[in-house]
Amino acid sequence: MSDDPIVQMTGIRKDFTGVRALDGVDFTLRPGEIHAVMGENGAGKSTLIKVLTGVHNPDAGDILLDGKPVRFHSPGAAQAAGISTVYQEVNLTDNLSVAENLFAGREPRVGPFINFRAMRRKAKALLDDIGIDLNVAAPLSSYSIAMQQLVAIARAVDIESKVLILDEPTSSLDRDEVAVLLGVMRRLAAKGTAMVFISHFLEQVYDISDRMTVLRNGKLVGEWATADLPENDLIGHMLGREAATLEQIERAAAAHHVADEEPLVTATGLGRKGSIAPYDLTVRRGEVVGLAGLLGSGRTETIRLIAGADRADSGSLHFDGESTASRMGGHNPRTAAARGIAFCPENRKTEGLVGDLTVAENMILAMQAARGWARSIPVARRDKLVAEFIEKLDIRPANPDMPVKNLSGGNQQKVLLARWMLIEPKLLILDEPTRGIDVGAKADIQKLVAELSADGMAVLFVSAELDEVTRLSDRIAVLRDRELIAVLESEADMTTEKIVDTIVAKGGDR
Amino acid sequence: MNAYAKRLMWPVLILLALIVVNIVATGIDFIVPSVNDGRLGGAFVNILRRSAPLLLIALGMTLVIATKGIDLSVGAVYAIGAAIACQMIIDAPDQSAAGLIFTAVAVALLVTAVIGAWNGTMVAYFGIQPIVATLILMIAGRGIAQLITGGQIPKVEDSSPFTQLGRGEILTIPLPIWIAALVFTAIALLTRKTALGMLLESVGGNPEASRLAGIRSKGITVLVYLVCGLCAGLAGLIGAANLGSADANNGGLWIELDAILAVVIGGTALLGGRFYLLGTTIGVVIIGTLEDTIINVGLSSQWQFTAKAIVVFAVALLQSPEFRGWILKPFKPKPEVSAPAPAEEVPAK
Amino acid sequence: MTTETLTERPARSTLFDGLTKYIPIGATVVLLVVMYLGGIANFRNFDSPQVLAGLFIDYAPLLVIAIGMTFVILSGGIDLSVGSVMAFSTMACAWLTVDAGVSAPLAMVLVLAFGTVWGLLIGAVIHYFNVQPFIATLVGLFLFRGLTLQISDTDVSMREVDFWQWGMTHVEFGGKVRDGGFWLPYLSFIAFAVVIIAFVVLHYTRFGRGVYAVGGSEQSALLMGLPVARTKIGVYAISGFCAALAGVLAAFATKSANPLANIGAELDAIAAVVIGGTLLTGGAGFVLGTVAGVMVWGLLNTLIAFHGGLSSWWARIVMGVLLLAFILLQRFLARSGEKRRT
Amino acid sequence: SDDGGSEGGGDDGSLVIGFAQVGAESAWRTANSKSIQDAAEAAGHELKFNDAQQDQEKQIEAVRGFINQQVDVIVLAPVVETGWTDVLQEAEDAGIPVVLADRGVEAADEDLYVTRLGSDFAEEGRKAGAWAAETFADDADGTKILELQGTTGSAPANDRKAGFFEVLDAEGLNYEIVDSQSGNFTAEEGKAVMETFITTHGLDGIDLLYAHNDEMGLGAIQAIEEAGKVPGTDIQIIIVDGSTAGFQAGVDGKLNYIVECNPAFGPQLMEVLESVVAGDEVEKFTPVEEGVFDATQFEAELPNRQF
Ligand SMILES: Nc1ncnc2c1ncn2[C@@H]1O[C@H](COP(=O)(O)OP(=O)(O)OP(=O)(O)O)[C@@H](O)[C@H]1O
Ligand SMILES: Nc1ncnc2c1ncn2[C@@H]1O[C@H](COP(=O)(O)OP(=O)(O)OP(=O)(O)O)[C@@H](O)[C@H]1O
Ligand SMILES: [Mg+2]
Ligand SMILES: [Mg+2]
Repeated sequence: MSDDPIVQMTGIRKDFTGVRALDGVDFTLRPGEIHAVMGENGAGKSTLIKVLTGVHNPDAGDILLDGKPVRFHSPGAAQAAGISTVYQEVNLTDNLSVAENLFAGREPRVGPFINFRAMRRKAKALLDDIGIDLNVAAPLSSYSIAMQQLVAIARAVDIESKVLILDEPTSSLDRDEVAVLLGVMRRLAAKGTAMVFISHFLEQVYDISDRMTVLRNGKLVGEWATADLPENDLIGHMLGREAATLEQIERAAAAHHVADEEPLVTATGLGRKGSIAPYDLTVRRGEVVGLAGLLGSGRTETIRLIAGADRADSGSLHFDGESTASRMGGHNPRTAAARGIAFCPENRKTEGLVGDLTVAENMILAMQAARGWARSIPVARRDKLVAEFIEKLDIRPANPDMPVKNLSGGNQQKVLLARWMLIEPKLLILDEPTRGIDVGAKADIQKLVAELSADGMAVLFVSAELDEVTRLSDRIAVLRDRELIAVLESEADMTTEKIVDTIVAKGGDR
Repeated sequence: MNAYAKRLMWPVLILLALIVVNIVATGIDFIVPSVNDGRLGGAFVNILRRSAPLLLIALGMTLVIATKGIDLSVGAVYAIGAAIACQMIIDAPDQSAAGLIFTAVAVALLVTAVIGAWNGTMVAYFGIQPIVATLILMIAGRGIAQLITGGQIPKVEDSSPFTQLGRGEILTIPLPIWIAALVFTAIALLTRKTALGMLLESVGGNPEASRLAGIRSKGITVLVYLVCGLCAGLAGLIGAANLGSADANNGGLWIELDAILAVVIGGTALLGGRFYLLGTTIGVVIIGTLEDTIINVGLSSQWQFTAKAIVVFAVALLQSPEFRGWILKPFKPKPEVSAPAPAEEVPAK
Repeated sequence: MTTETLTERPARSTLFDGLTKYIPIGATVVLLVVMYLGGIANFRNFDSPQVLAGLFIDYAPLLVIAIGMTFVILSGGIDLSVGSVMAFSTMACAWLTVDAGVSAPLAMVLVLAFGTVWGLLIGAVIHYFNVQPFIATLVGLFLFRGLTLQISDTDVSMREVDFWQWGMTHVEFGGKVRDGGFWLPYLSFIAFAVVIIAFVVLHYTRFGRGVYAVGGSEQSALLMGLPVARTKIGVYAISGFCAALAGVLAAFATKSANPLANIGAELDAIAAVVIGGTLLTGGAGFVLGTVAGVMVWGLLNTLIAFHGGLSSWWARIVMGVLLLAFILLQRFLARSGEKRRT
Repeated sequence: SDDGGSEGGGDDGSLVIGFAQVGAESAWRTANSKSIQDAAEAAGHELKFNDAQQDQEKQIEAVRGFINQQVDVIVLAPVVETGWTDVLQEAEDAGIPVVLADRGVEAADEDLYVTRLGSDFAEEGRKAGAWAAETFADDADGTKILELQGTTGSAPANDRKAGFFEVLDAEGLNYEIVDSQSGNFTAEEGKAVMETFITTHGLDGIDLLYAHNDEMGLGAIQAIEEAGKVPGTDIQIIIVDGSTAGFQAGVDGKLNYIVECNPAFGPQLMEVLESVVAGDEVEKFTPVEEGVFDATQFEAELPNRQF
């Protein structure tokens, strides 16, 4: 490993209106190393990447590539100079096919014309290589976020470059995909590619990275060799406080008073053709039901029916003793909210937030919708509620009048959570609520879920992290192949392996 | 509020510039109101009075645009509103009967509201793109108006009180200005004192997220188009009353473009989301003043289009931060920045 | 578990996924055929091949601007200046060749270059200064109408310049019209050439796919490293060129320039593009859809003309109703197509 | 009337007529369309009517449509003068005679149509000019004129302006054009422009308002009244067209001179068409009968108005 840095950034400063996202940050990347950039939500990690790759212009500081000063004016220029990047939110064009996304801008050509056949063949080979099997001619929009994320990674990996940057590539991936990805990264590192890796999964970071740079509030905290920085110290550096204060979420077995209660939600034979096979599921007050399954197993579809986001075409749904007549369209997001069902969708950018509205407006949206347009929430009450939740969920910056699109991913997720907690729902449905959230915030959210359920709220939640599911759930519904195959009671000895076994075993049955 | 003021700064400056040009060309009388026959007049007041129909339409258009829509049919709806009222009045034996005038106005407004709701239904429930949905009525609407008038231009007697809608005054202020001010206030209250404004911006900003948040986005969309149709109908009534006649073919011709222009000059983006009623109003006055400016500085009719293009281009560019940055680059020192939030300020958990 | 079974296969066949995007254009084509057959059943001489050929004579300029508009709309923009640019181009042709004595081929090249440069300019303003396309091009709509009127406020004939005779030279197919044949002028072939080139560029070049990518999500296209600036400015340049070319075609078609020509042509073009299945939000649509859209637009007019019994206002109302029926049907077909998919 | 069993249109002497009308942009035009439609029906002919909405391309398309339909005769009211050569040639090749109505086409295409029936806009302008020159001949300090033009670039606007000033110059009238703007032939804009004229120039000393059509003139009259002046007295007014409303204003003393532009030439047109199809010799230009009216004649003429 040569010691001449391939990328060197010094004194980087970046200001957005009202926020200093980066303040004198230095960053050094050496050939063949995997370098993790760590920090809380909003610490400035993504901004650092964007400054490096020409998305943002730094307000101060220098960037050297191979010892020569550079200043890219667009990601295209950075890519041409040998830096390929997977940005945080999946940034592909989902109206185009998978193959086109993989090769956009570098399609195989015959003369000036694109050779679609060659492109599809290469795309197929490329995806096979990282172990996914998609119809490469289908539009990208027909695949889930996770699939799209894999496609984005495949694209970046295939642009054989000196530097590969992955900004939270694993946020919606399952452990197996993660394993494949890490394998690919090791292979590239061996070939001398330098990599920047950003992730909130400390496990993965420790598994793969050689060095770490830690940011906090836009400032550099320091750079360490991974081996020299114990996990607790890392968390301390990231959060700026002692790691000891981060209590682990106990599955406070508390064996909540759930067992004897009437079910709050009873789905009988609920299903939707082509998306999820009819299933039975009950959730009781104060109970947390987790959904586990592989990517595309239909977890999202399952909960969307209960949330009223999609219309079921078979079965029935009873909520709080009342039939929701789901097939007749009597069950939709509005009536669901009125009944006390809150739904945080998995794609916060397209389905969750209204980017141009402020943090405060996004928070009160559901509450306002429930009251109808004529009865505006009084300003004083609104300000009080918003301030309360900003503090409770530690949303940063704590500015209720900021457009929500300017918040970091993790903070956006919290805004979305706040929106639904405001209506004090009886059932809270969370689809991947901790995706892209830092350790601290994740602990906060998990704690919140535990507290809410202890207070008697029913929670249905989906997470790609089986650990999280096992830790939080009272019962676990396991899906495979768009079918609910088992509901496991979460005993004290519940492990992720048991879930995986269930999936594999049932799969083998067929 | 600050951002709001900033939005309005450039349109206001352009408007002031236009007013100054007019004052230089025709003297201070341009801006000073005079009283004629107990009615406020003078060049600028006349501009305001004549802008009333455009303002009404532009206000409705602002709401539609906030939902990421657009309404091309307003010009045709204007003609329909005017045609219905005038035709009903001239068909009656006594054109001055108060009951008749009231019914004619009510019927015209009702029909235009229904037309607006129809547009909204096409957009919200049939999922047709707004430009296309409203294009249909843009094409057919003038035909309907002509059908109502039989291709003629019905002329209401000057003595009919109906004409007061366009020519009358209350407390010396011309009635059209009152009506426009009233509608402005009503819409401002409706959107800002209730939650309608925020819900509109939400539907315009992200329809799917709004639906999942439980907002009745379809109902809101229909309502907004309905209001827009109603505004266009009211504008048609004022226009017809001012002239005492309804020209199905030319009444409000291309007013949709001017209305959209006014909305955008006022700072509302065509991509939906945030809307600015006050900005729209300033945009309307700019357009109204511009037309007079051309005459006042002695340019020929051929210049109407060119001058409009130049002013619109100036507003569009001045509103663009990128343009301002580019043009000011040579003069600008290092950008000043707000103080960074010190890391210590973060509350410990 | 091996890596092969990492993710689950979708439950349904994905064959249809690739076909969904063809539903709108398929619906358009089916309805086009229905309209044509309806015309034949109801009107004498409607079956003459010249009726169809006539669409490509009278609508050649509209076809060309609609093709340019397709690029712009696919990229997520809109171009309202095309009608005025077209009128200005025709007027400029007349002015250059009749008054300024420039040789006609040179005048044509100048006009085409002007259209392209205007497009580049307005594209740059839209991209670099972030001015909304609707407004930037609305400026063009007013500006060029004004400039056209300033060149001449009456119509100008350019019949004395031989060059302009070329465009309407007839090419006969299958004999005379009364013997069941039809004819097309050279200018129709120019329009066909534009269609073919546009088709190839849009569907088979990197630039063309970039247009779709930018229309799908400009932000993503930028982050994928695509040349967004070049693409966005490029589509307006193409549209400007097409508008200028349409102006030249109009010069060929009438050998005269009229300062009030093509008012509202931009709306006709947008309507044709949208009827052809292209989404105004960008990222989805086809060149051939636009061709079908222009044909629908033309055929609706032809049907009304053949009927001939409608007063001015009924003609407008019927046009609106036909358009409505068409759009609702298209919507219905597309929806049921989507349903079948799931 | 869909399939038109009009194949042998000539059998009973009834014709299939294709009529490419300019549009329906004014009451005058609507009256014109109605006159022709009524006359065709009265004469037992089948009229294929097409409204081009003031767009030449649409009109050319309509004429091609008539050729494809193989009508017996085509009536064209051209929206502009130039650009008709090819399509008129196509009609000739198809053996269909073309008659122009209302407006004309450029002289070079004279061989391609049989005859033109219509008004002469320049002549209308000259008529207006003649009256003005006579009325203000003794105006020592120069005649101050305001002009409300029709749609910028349209033939009636250009010709009515040109004819008017041609005569004023020829008669050597000492005049000054205080302002001249387009009111787009509509009352709405006529009124708005007049209001601006009034605030900019005042009305004192202005002698004459020349409006290119009724609607603009009537709009201007309102503006003058609202400014507290007496139209027709404080300022003399000439309008072109002569609709019922225009004459009514004349009777009320609000304007001083009307140059008629007669839309009701349907019956006259039918006669011309019949003789054209019959192969009779017809003159190249058949003028529509049109008069001029001054204050003494308004009252008597009012009942004769048809639109
Ligand atoms: N376009 C923008 N306009 C204004 N502020 C912005 C913008 N983009 C980012 N910020 C702000 O900059 C800060 C850093 O954001 P950044 O996205 O870099 O955080 P991050 O470390 O990547 O966080 P996460 O882990 O949540 O992705 C945040 O406070 C964010 O609100
Ligand atoms: N392997 C795959 N092949 C094809 N399509 C897939 C695959 N995985 C997911 N999809 C598509 O992605 C969409 C979303 O999948 P879905 O949300 O049901 O999965 P999920 O279990 O919720 O997974 P996630 O962990 O992404 O939430 C579905 O429409 C499905 O068709
Ligand atoms: Mg980030
Ligand atoms: Mg999911």
